[in-house]
Amino acid sequence: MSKTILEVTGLRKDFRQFLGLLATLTGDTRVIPAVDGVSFYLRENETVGLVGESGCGKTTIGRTVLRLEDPTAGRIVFDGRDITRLSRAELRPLRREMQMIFQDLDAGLNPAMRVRDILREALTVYERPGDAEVSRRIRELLDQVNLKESKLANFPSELSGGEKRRVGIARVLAVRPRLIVADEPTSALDISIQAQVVNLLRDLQKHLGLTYLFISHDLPVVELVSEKVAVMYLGRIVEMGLAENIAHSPRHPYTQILWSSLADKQNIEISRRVRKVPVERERRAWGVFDFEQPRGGCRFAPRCPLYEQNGRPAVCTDPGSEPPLRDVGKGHVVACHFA
Amino acid sequence: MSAPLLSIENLRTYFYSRAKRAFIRSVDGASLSVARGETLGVVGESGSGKTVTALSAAGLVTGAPGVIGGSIALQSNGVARNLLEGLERYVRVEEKEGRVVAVEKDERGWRRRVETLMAGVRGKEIAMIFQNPRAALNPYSTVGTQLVETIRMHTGAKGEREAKERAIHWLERVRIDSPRLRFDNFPFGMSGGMCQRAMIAMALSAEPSLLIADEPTTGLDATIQSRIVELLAELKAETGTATLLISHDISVIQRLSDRVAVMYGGTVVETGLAAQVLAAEAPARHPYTSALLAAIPSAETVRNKRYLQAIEGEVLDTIEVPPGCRFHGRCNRVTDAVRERCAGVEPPLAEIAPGHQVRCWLYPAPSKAP
Amino acid sequence: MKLSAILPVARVLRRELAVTALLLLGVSMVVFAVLYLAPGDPLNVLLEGQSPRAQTAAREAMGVPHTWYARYGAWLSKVLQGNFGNSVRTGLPVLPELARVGVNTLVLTLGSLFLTLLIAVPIAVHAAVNGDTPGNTAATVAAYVLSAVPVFWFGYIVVYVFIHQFGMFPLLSGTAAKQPHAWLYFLVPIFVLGTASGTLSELIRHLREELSRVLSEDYIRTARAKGAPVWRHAFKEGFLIPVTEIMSAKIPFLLGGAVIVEQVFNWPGMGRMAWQAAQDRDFPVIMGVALVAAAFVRTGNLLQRVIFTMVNPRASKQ
Amino acid sequence: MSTRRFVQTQGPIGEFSALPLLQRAEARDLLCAGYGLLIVALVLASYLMGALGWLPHDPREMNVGLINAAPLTPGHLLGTDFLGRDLQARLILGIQAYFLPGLLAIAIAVVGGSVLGVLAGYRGGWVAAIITYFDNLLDSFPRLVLILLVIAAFKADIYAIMIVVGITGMPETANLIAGKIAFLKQKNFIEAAHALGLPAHTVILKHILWLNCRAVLVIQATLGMAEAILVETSLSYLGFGVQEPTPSWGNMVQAGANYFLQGNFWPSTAPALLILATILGFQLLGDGLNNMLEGKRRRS
Repeated sequence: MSKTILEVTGLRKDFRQFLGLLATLTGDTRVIPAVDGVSFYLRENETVGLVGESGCGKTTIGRTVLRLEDPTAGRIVFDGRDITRLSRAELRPLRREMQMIFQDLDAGLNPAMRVRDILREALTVYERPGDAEVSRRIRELLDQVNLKESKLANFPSELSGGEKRRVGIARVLAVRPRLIVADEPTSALDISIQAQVVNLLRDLQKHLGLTYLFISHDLPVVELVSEKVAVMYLGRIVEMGLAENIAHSPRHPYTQILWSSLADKQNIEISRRVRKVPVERERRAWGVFDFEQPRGGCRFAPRCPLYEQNGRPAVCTDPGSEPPLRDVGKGHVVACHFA
Repeated sequence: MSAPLLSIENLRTYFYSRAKRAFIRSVDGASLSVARGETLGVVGESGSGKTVTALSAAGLVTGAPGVIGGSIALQSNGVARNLLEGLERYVRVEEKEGRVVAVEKDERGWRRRVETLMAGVRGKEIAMIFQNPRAALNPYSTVGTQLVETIRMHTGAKGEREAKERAIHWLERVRIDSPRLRFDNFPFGMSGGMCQRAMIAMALSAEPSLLIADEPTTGLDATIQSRIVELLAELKAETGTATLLISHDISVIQRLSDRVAVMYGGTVVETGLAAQVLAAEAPARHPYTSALLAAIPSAETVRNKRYLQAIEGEVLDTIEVPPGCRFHGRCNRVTDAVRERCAGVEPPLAEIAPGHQVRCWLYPAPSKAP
Repeated sequence: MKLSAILPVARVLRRELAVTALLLLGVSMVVFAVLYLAPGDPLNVLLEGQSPRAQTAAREAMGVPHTWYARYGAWLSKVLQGNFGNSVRTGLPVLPELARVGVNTLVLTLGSLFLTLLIAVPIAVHAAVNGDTPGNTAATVAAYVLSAVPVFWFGYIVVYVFIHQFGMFPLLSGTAAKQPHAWLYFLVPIFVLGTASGTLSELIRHLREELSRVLSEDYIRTARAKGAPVWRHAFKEGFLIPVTEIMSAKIPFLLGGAVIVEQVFNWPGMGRMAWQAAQDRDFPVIMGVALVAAAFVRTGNLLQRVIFTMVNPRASKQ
Repeated sequence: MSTRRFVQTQGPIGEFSALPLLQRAEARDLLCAGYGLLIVALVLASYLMGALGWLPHDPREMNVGLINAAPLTPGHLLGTDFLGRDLQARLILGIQAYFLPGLLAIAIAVVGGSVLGVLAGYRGGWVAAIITYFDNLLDSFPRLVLILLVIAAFKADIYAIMIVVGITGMPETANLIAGKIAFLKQKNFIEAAHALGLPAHTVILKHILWLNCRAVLVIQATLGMAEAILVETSLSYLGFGVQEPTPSWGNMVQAGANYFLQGNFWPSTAPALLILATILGFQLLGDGLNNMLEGKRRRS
């Protein structure tokens, strides 16, 4: 059984929004809970998928776990060491082993540096290899991400989307990480290039024994690459379990909606003539809302079809009884009173 | 088959990269047409020229040199008008071995010409919705005012109150919650999905004969995306407006299009009925279209954790266009019989079945019946 | 303006007023610091030869507080009551003098600002809409050259032309008013400062950049797609805001230029007063001019902020 | 007919990086920058000549017989001033008045501005708020009025004045640097550098300041010199800063004023034209470089 490389318990992260220019002095701010008590663990050489609509806090979790943001509360244990409150200096050697691939294709690429210099700098962050060793390692990195040698002389602005992502990955591999948080690695790419990057990430995991925290709203890709999937809604995990169960026998109404909108997209077979029938009354219920701030209790209640069907039961909106994540068998957990 | 509502013939729209002193051949001889009441889905990856084609049709291309060739015929109340009529008086193109090597264009003269050509067409006959809706709405005036502006310009409802009522009616039709309240909202106070609904209302309120939708769902969340697609399907059924739908998301194209055009490297490589071209198993299909469909993680691939069928190589950057077929570099169905032609000569768009055209040497035009 | 828009604007207005007050307080501190640190402060001049101990004793006797903040407090309260002290040279109270003279400088500054805009706006708008044409490139180059011209030399040229054209040195210490071309003399300094104040090229570049940025925004493309007049949509962000922004940003430069132009034309304004005060090291006057000038600048900035808040709905919601 | 011609280069388009900067820049910007560089070279050369005393004539030597001689009189290429002193020598010497002080002003504005810019951009939050306040405070004063205040208080010489010019120049540089950092932050660049483990000083000094901001700093330096010349010449025109008989272009224009009004333009015009040419040179160099290196948008 592979070792647990990362364990997160009760993670909370609030953002303070300063209201007005003088707010920094007078301190009148609005607290926005981006992550509201999240716990999960990652085992070595395994991938956990984190899905949810934009604004659900999945990116914030990724950044907080790597201590790019300081958590408000909770514990982060990496490879057996509690890194929640480590200082920057203590963190630095550990930071080598946990890296991040950012959603923005230009994230790690200084617009004023050529690809060769970007990779050389990454190789010399933690070690002082000689020039021969550096060029050998650069060639090795290029092979790992199958990038042509001629690209070394280019500036980032001269690369295509796929090439930028591959240089980004090579730059991260240069420091030999063990855990990679991949934040929407494929969403900015075209379909054919997405497929290349997904295959590349899976190959790297196999050859280098990497562990991924794979954050994305692209459900089929997440299901494909992840052993375990956690579904996020407004800062909390509402359901978590093996990828197949989440995709094919989801228990939480929100997961069902997510995957059903995916099914809509994929059902090529349903010929469009048949669907002339007006949209069913039931789906209309959760029709058009965007994120209404939950008043208390289950945060999904305002959009939840179960809540509508069961005649808006009080337990869902009673502030005291936010549904906890309870086990429904084989490690599958769900946070809903009626699931 | 009545004459198509919009017919684009051999459209050529170039831009110029000062850094490399070379042409960016965004649209390099694209031809496609939309019949009245039909939805043509244009699918392609970034750099395939699909958005520039749409902008050229609406006369909204701003870069230099811009539109340099081709014709765009629009049927408006029975009369076919060429929206690029007189282009040759403003543009001179020099070609060498079939490739454009120099362009001379009177840009300001042509820009004035487009204004006169498109008067009464842009906004009235052809309406357009764009990709990031919140940026596409005027941040300095309320959604209602912008909607009323369109209605008073393009419909009979000239009066302030009458136009406002019609605007609110449209906000209801696009399922915006509490439309009377949203009427006075500013775009920054509304979500992406909400803004896109307002854009759709604004476009359709002018009762156009053609709606151009440029990546209407990109950038929205999956759940909101599927609702916008449903809304477009509903409104299309009700109003019968012809739609030119542009998207890189094949599932959106599948769900809304009657016919489909696949673009690659600035040209149309395949057109045909959506059911025909995008069906799971199609007898004859352009290698790029098949590869594109295969690259999408299907339920079956996902369940068996198999590798995705990626298309190797990079998306064609339309600065350095190779001779011969544009997809040749990445094509996995090149046979020895056609390899030499694929590399040397660009295949024509041949009609291999009624209404189904493919630009590939594997499917040459059936020899003319004797 | 619907009532609903007034309320948030009032709230933001209060915030801007607070910021302006804070800044003016900062201005007073800077001015006081310069004077306080100055070796030549009036008391020092009088007590030059005395030993330090004697000096502090004398100061005490005259009830001058020791600690700097106490002196600052005293000074500030006097300033707030309008007592800027008396001019060392003329002995007259500074503020009324400044008030009388300040109007001339205000007219000169705003007049030249208006003239600079009159020249810059057409060039910038034409360049933003039509791109680089031979016409507006030439105009822009001319603007660059004009901005680099030393304003005093340009003044001489204008004065020389005047002597030959009208045989009269303009504004001979204010008596010119009775001459037949009086109003013309009045415009001359405004014309000089307006064209050669060095801000012309800045204005053109700022307005042109802002307008062309806005013209390439998505919502303008939507306006064109709708067939709506582009100007109706681009006016607020593309023209109104950049113009007010650059106006409020350039007021300090024009006030500086005014000092020189007033010198060349001996135009009775604050600038000349400041020059005179610097010559005679007349602290109260130069201090008064600095405070009033800074007040001009802050007022201009406040006006710009108000216009920005009224126009930009997002700003008033914050 | 505003026809524009676009030509495709022959042969394969280099797969390597784009054409070198000089071939890529627009002719207009090359022209501006070229003229600017010429002026900078001339000023530098003249400054050295002045400093080392290699002057065509002894600037102090008066020649009563040859007052206000026209240019090209034998022995005096540019003629003489109202005391018969050689104009050319005095004009060259006039550069001493602003060159070193100007460099001091630039140093303060650029270095100080960078520090404030990095603090505001990098730290953000209340640090940015304080720096913005400081910027607005400095911008509240018309520069010349502030200088007159300092002159009145400290009987300041040109170096003290240039310190004031430097300080008042800091906000502009600070805003540009903070803007650049905001742009890099928006693309998560800075966070990615930290995530990799690059120490803060590398990120700031190498990535932000050296690689991404050096162009902005060079441009600010050239525009800063133009400002310094404007201030110095205006002040010496007003009778502050460098006094007679030490030559400064400002006081030379002032000295020639009365003659100008009687029709002898040259004594005032010569220094004025030099002021015009030099300020124009530095400004065009700044703008030319900016359009080439930074693309159109620079000023906030």
